[in-house]
Amino acid sequence: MLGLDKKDTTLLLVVIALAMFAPFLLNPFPSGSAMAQFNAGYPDLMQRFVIFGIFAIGFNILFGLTGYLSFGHAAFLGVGSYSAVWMFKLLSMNVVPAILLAMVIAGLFSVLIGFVSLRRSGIYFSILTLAFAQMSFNLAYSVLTPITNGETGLQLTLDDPRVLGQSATDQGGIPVTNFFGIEMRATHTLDVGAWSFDFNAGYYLCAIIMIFAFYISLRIFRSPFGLMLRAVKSNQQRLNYTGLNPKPYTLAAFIISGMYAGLAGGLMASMDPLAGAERMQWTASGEVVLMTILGGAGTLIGPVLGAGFIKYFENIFSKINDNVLHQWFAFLPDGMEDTLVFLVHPFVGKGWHLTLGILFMLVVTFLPGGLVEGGQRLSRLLRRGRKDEDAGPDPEHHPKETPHVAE
Amino acid sequence: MDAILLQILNGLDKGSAYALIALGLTLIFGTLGVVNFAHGALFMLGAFCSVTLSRLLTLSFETIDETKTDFLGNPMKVKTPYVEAWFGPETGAAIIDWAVPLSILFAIPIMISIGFAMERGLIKHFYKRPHADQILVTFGLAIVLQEIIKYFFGANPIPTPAPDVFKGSFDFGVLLGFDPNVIIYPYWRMVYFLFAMIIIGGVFAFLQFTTFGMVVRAGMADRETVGLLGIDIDKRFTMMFGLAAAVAGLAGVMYAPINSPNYHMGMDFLVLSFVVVVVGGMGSLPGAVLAGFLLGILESFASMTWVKSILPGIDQIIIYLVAIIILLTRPRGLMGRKGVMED
Amino acid sequence: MSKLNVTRRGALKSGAAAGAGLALPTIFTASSANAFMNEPTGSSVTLGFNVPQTGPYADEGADELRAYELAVEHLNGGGDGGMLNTFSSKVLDGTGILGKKVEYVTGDTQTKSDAARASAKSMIEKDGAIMITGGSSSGVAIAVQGLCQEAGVIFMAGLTHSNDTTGKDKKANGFRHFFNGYMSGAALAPVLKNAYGSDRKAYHLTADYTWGWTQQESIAAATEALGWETVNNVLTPLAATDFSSYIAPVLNSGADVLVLNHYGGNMVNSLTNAVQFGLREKQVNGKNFEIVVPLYSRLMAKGAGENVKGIFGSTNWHWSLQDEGSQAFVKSFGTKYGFPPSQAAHTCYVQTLLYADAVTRAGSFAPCDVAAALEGFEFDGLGNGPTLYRAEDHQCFKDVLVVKGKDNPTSEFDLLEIVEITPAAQVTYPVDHPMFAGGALGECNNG
Amino acid sequence: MGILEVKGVNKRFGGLQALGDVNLSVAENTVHAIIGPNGAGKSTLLNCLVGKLIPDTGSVSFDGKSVLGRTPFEINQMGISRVFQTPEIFGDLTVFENMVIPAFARRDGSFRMHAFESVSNEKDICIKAEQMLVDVNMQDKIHMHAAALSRGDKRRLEMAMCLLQEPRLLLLDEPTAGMARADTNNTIDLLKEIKDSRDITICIIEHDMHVVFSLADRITVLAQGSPLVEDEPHNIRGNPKVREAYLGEAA
Repeated sequence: MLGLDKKDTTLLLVVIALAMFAPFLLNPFPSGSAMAQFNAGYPDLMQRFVIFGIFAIGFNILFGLTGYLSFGHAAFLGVGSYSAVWMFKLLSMNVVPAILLAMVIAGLFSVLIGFVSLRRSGIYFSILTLAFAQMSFNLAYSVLTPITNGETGLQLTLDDPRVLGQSATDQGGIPVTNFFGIEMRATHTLDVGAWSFDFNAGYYLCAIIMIFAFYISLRIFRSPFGLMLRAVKSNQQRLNYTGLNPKPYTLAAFIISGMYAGLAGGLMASMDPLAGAERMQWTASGEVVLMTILGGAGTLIGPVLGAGFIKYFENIFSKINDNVLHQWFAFLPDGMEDTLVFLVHPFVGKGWHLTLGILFMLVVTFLPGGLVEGGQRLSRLLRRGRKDEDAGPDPEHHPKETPHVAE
Repeated sequence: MDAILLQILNGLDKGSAYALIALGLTLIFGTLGVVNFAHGALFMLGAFCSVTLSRLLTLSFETIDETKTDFLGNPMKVKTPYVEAWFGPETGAAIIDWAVPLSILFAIPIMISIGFAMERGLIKHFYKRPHADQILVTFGLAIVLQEIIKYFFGANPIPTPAPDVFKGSFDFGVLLGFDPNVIIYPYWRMVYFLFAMIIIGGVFAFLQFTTFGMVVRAGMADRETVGLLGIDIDKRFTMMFGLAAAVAGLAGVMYAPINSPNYHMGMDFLVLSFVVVVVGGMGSLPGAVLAGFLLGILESFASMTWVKSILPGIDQIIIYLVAIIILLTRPRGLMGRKGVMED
Repeated sequence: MSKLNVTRRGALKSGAAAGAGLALPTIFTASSANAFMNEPTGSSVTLGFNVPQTGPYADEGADELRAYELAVEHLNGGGDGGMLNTFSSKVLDGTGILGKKVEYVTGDTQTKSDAARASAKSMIEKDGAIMITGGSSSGVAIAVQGLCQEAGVIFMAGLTHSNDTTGKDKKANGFRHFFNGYMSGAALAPVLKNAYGSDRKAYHLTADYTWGWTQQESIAAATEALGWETVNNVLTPLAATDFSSYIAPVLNSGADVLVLNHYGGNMVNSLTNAVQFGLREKQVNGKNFEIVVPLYSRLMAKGAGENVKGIFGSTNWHWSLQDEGSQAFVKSFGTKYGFPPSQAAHTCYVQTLLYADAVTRAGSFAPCDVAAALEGFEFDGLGNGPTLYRAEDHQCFKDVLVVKGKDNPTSEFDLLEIVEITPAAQVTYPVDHPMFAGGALGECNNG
Repeated sequence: MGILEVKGVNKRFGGLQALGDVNLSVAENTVHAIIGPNGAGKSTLLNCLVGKLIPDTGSVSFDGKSVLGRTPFEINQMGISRVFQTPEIFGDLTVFENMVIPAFARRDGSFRMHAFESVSNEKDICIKAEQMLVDVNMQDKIHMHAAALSRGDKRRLEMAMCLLQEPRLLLLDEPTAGMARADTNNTIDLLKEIKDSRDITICIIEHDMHVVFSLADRITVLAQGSPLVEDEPHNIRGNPKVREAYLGEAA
């Protein structure tokens, strides 16, 4: 289907199913219950999952395939956000031109940075990209304030021109972002018994774009272009002596991945029309690196998992306070309740960084291939269990598939 | 002229902090081939050695002073440090006053042990792993170390003053024939600069003149060959990690009076120190030191008012701009060797 | 029952606009009869406390959170009632708000506008918070205020000192109790004139972002009006940790006062560096060289340690205030946590009470009704003397404290002493003051 | 006029004269061996031919066109392929993928995106790659990771990759170094077959005299960066100067 082999088609279908049913999957607990704290199925977080998924998918096209570790990718995300918000300020609240402009500007920006940075490889390349991104961040925060609104971030105001729309609504508010009339924040809530599920227009737009982005990345991974990129990572010398110039390949990968970042930035601004300078800081660039490695660099679905993992901790664990803990452990006798709260306390709420740090170390130590490897091990374990039942002959004489194209 | 001299002094001082951190980072890069994102955290731990020691020295017992009241109107508890009770108020106060320099003795064994523990417990399993994995694991470690410090010491900066004798500043200008107050420089910053020079000199001498250092240098150049000679290079590399941790820690100890330490000071320095190391050239110790001072001085120049009036915001980006220019004109930084961390 | 009808209106409107293109299956329940965003329909009401829990302002955030917990306790009838007893409005009776028990959710702003907005959004969308409050920087406050305006909930700002929060970025759904840069200048300048004379040359170091600029503008204007001269204003990068290269040239510039328009870690470091350079022992133009830190907080003073001694600044509130309200608050807070509250804690506590009071007086949780009840509200007994929530820009006008680093602190909390309580009249400015120009409140939004 | 003409090439590294006035002419469709003791400058010369190094003076031309100043991939596009002393292959990829890359390079010449096509749909490329693997007798290892191959297989793979490009000049840098006798003989047979079945010129650097004398049509002996003699194999065998150069090294 769609130029994919059977395995990839299955993978794509799984991703589509996950994205479409996310409102159900992410809200497994009844909304009134103590465990509802772990529900992640509210519009903002679901949007963030897929948007950062797109960002990480794009980053993986560069890092996972070519091995070039960009430490400044957040700059493209930031540039994309700023372009989109400017589009909302000047043109209209429709998200389509904003997203397109975000991709174009991020693309142009990445041509510039990529062309210069790709003159070096290895850590020298990483530092060049880092330097460009940090310059962008520092300038956006200070002297470029007329364009970026500095510390606060670029916001919409009531006196923006919006030539193809209205400056203010009839009620006197700022109009909201929409996709040809469908408001991005429109949400329908479905109540089933004690459960409550949110279906948000913005989320579904992001999810559809994410599926498309995933499909494109899938095609790139399986294409001759993707093969060349992996060749760049594997042995540039040989590629050169095979008559191929690695530079256009790496630059093309850099630009594609920059445009993915711009797309993610544009979507972020479309869901919530504000562009903060922190989006370009090195910590933001570091975050996408961590997402990709955590999920499994070079794998198709890993970066998406990594993005979801980190965003989940940031948004769910940081909101657990002692009050919530006491609620959870309320069924225990007082002494035990307090002890448990005391023990869990350092890891939640303001301690969510600690939990994340520990998990980084555990995952990378015990699952060298990231979360994807965890999944593979799990499924292998399950399959072996089933095989033992069947007592069938071991068909393991196939040479191992390359881990780099594993899903 | 005077303004330039002043900024050179500033640059040397900033540069010595950069150079010390970059030196340790390069030792780890060069010998172990590990990208250590936890190096900034080691610097931070060093600074908190000072904090811890001054906390220990000011451990106090409480007596109730009925004549005073606290903010709730209850009788005030007055704290007297044990050291003052044991050694008498004056000697005790003097010991507390010298907490930061004393921390050097305290920090060396602690930082070396932390370095050993880190290398043996974690880093050594990552020698053969891709750099990306090293980044992830050391970044995770840095966060954990930071959060532990935050848990015990809070997020607020903690004032850690230098001994009273080093308070105030020295008037260089008068020495050079300028008017008074034109070129003044704080005593403690001069101490820091001298201290940095001693540490840098010590590390170089150690690598240059001891057999241990010779083996390590050979190992930096070609690990496999040295391994073939039957030398247990791993053990030496563990010690190198301890040394690098100690250098970072000492840089932190002495830095505490310059800026009150807080739990995320390491992250603030991390990115900068990577830039310094790379600009210096991967695997080159002199390069790291040179780049540290160069960037420190350029950063100071960029903060001069007339420079900023020509190029607004230049002080925000100067380090990165210089890094870009250097890396584009010199492919391997100032003094980098070929083939180190280029893939 | 649905409590997550984030944007019922948006949904209905889009349904109409897209017509058949968005024909909804009947399984989707369009939300019930809620009149406004997150209308509390059960026996409780949820407030969202959005404070920095990680990053450099984490301690300040922790103190804000303590104050919020205390306020919730008092609103629900627990503890000693704190300022409920001294508040001039007596409608709050310890039975929650309008008879509904007060519950709260917390989040981490990370002192980043993006993260703060994400956290606030999750409180609104997931937890059904009816009011968001907190924050420890102006960038965050303005970003979250904008979000609350769009979402249709009330925002009660925490610590935010920039003129813009109630100036060009003011919003109908947002309210600020904290003072601002202009007020700092207006309160500080006369005290400085008295202490240091009217013939002074000031050198400003200013954090290079919006808050820094507005404060510098305010202080320079106020001091210049009293005869001071501004010799230079140097912008310093936010990320700077070592300010030596900015401080070293000060002494040779002809200035005899250094004004540090920095906050948080920047302020701790720049002040520490300035004192290190021995500036305060120097004589320039025949006068003692002086340092001024316009915006002070006790936590920052703690970070700078001995360096704050004798240095003037302004603050919104201080625990050593002797009025009845402040005393009551310090007592409840101190009894519960063992140390006195910070100014951030005070503002957050007061904002929570003010919100609860406004709801009760309005008899409704609807943001527009609450806003109407807050606008032009005059009250007393919450510290800072008689206070007005001005209707035109949602800024509180109250006494401002000028403080000085204490020379002989008696405890680790006793770092600042109050030099003068500047009456509200002296710091009041007209709504159309140029420093606050641009922007409009807009219409209040019920969601 | 040979297909490869090296004239007056000099190359210095600091104080070391690596190549001194090297002249070489390789005739089309012959096997030309370059031998010489260690440090004679053989690899340096090879690097000058493929664009990795640029000679200080002198000229190198291939098929009448100068190669100087061209990058390695441009020189490769002119029809020169190189097999390295330690095999340079794409270790992270499978054997099959290793073969596909030169096939694409051969077809497209230079950068083509092909980002939305599938490798498995390029039937002609796949067939070509598979056929070549059969030719070098590696068809059973087609899905293996290249890095997991034995050293001999790696070298065969590298050679197959080069051959797939149908080069006019194949440069071999000690193709049998470190190989067992049997493997060496296989390699000799393979090279003989290549030489007989195609229009190809081979230039080989080799230490193993057995290989050299089995294959070479002509031999150049390099010593201390300069050509000592150039002649047919049977004349080289008894040449005292050559013996001296090697013995000198041995002593």
